Amino acid sequence: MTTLIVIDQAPYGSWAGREALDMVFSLAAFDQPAALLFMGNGVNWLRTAQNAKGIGQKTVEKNLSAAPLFGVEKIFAEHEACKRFMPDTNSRLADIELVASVKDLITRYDHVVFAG
Amino acid sequence: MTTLIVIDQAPYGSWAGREALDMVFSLAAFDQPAALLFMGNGVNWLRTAQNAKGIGQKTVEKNLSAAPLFGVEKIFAEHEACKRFMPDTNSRLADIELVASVKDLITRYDHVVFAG
Amino acid sequence: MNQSLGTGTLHILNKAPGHPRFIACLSALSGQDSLVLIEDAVLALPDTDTALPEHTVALELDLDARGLSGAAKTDQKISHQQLVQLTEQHPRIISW
Amino acid sequence: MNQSLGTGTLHILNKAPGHPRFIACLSALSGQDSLVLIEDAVLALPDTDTALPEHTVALELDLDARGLSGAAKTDQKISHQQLVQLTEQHPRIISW
Amino acid sequence: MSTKLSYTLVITGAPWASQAPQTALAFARAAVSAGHRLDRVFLYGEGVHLASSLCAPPSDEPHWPQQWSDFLSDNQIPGVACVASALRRGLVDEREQNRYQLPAHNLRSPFEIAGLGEWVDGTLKSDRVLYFHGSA
Amino acid sequence: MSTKLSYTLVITGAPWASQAPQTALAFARAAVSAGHRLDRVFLYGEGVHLASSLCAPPSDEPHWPQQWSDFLSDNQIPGVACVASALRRGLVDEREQNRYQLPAHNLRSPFEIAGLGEWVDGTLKSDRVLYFHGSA
Repeated sequence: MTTLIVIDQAPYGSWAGREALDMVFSLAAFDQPAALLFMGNGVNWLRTAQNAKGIGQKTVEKNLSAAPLFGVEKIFAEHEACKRFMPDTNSRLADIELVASVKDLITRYDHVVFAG
Repeated sequence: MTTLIVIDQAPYGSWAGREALDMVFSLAAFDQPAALLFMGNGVNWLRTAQNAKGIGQKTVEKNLSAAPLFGVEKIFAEHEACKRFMPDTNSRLADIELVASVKDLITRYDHVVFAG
Repeated sequence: MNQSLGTGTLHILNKAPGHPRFIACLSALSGQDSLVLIEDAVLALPDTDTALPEHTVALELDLDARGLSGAAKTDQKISHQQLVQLTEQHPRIISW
Repeated sequence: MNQSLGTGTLHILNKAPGHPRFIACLSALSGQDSLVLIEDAVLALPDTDTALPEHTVALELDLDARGLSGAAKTDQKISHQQLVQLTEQHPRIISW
Repeated sequence: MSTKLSYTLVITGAPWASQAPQTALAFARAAVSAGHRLDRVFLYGEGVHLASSLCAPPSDEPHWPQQWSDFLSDNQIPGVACVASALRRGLVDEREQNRYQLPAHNLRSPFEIAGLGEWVDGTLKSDRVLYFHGSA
Repeated sequence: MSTKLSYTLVITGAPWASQAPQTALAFARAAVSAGHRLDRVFLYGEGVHLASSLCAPPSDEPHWPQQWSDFLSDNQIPGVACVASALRRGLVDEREQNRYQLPAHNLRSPFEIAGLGEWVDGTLKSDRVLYFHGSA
């Protein structure tokens, strides 16, 4: 049973992405194969140098960098959306696998889940 | 002081439109000049023959037809969105004033308000 | 109902046309996939700006609520009972 | 900050690019209007698909949160204090 | 088509903000009447508001939390609200009330509060997991 | 720019679903420190969840309902939750609890419950009315 958790909403403005992350960590904690896909506005999670202290939130970049440690197998990002929001590759977090086709990727997982 | 309440979300799937309607009725109840504008997906409020009984809701068409009685001065709808969703004019409620330019309309009101 | 159904993934879509996830869902459909429109997504049927795939059905009660009984062909409308049947027939389901 | 401001309506936008209301807001701006991007709307600055009007500013703390300190020119960034000043100067304000 | 399946339903949209609880209830009723088993209903994110005991909608409107709790009780189906979502959003049972020294509790019976492990269990054991999201 | 203005703030986005309560609080603090008067803060739609007394976020996260009620109390600003929005969504004070025979009340002090007339009053009497919506 493999699960792909999809985040398509921007960070900070809503809580759905954080709750998606809790889902993927939960699967990993129970030793279930799980991966993350950022698509659309969701790719903005992957920008470097985030600092959410001023708006009273925790920076999501830190949550995300913990993903491999917690057993999340892979972090994918939609290539098209990355080019749109982060054309400069230096502004993207490392160890992200870009995918050209979301359509193809989602067929490779038993479960494809949005958090909200 | 004139107020334009704007509804840009489809009926039934969310509650925001109903709460917008409560706002416009409230203004009218306090004898404040108020009008409604339906734009984007919100124009789907204006279709005839709605019947929401099967999904356990009250049909919004009835709420809306009460608007003139309660003193709501005018109901506007974005022409472009009406053509998109209701090309057949028979499927639209009567007594709606179509507007070609939302941009122009909103400059005519002191307050322009979304409910959510 | 059955002739308008594919054998791939069952996609259940509840977002109104124009919502980013509505757009993402339509472009993620493969040829043999089936699409079920529920809630605000049934507005895709009258929407002249949306091109729907061949294997598309819509929840009848959501159509009725929105005044769209006449906007769908008979074999495009399904009951909640039929939606349950579709989930029996499709092991892979994505709720958008 | 002030040189990038118009004298018409003040539009405050918090939706992410692609949201139907984001699109509606941009097309409702008149020449002398000013646009303030807050929350998820600040993503319009790096978005290569969005063309922003001349009189646009963005909340600095929302930019910082999203790693976009460098995406805006200095005179495009405003504090909450400056947002309050903008609301003083504009009797007509629309929150999208 | 006589094979009976087991389902986990996940609701992430709140009543009076989305249509998710009502669509999920119509689906749940149809699934039960078709002879399927509902392993559990899991409330996540904004969906936890469905488990409030304090909603008082106008008397001529459907009461989604009450309809859901009646359905769960009648069919002996577990209803679970995710603890992390619930605590942030002000949905607590008596145990959480005491633990966090809150002035009251507002979890509607038969809903219970539990962790995401319940959801993981659903993805492992149920034949189908369906999600009912908000549409905004 | 020494003219002092009066403001009504309307919050329609819920905490932990939107950024609206936090943006509104930052704005409110800036307005007060600039010498302006806040006539009232009006919670509408999903925004009423900000007035819950039962939220218990993790201790290392900001507690928006508490920060808001502290701010309102410290500055003696009225905070009002719309009664129709609140009753549907399970936000009630002791009076509504008794009226609807509910098992508890969960309105956080100093928030009060009142009708949309308070909002109409704001649009008439305040120099500015600002709205803080959800972004989804």
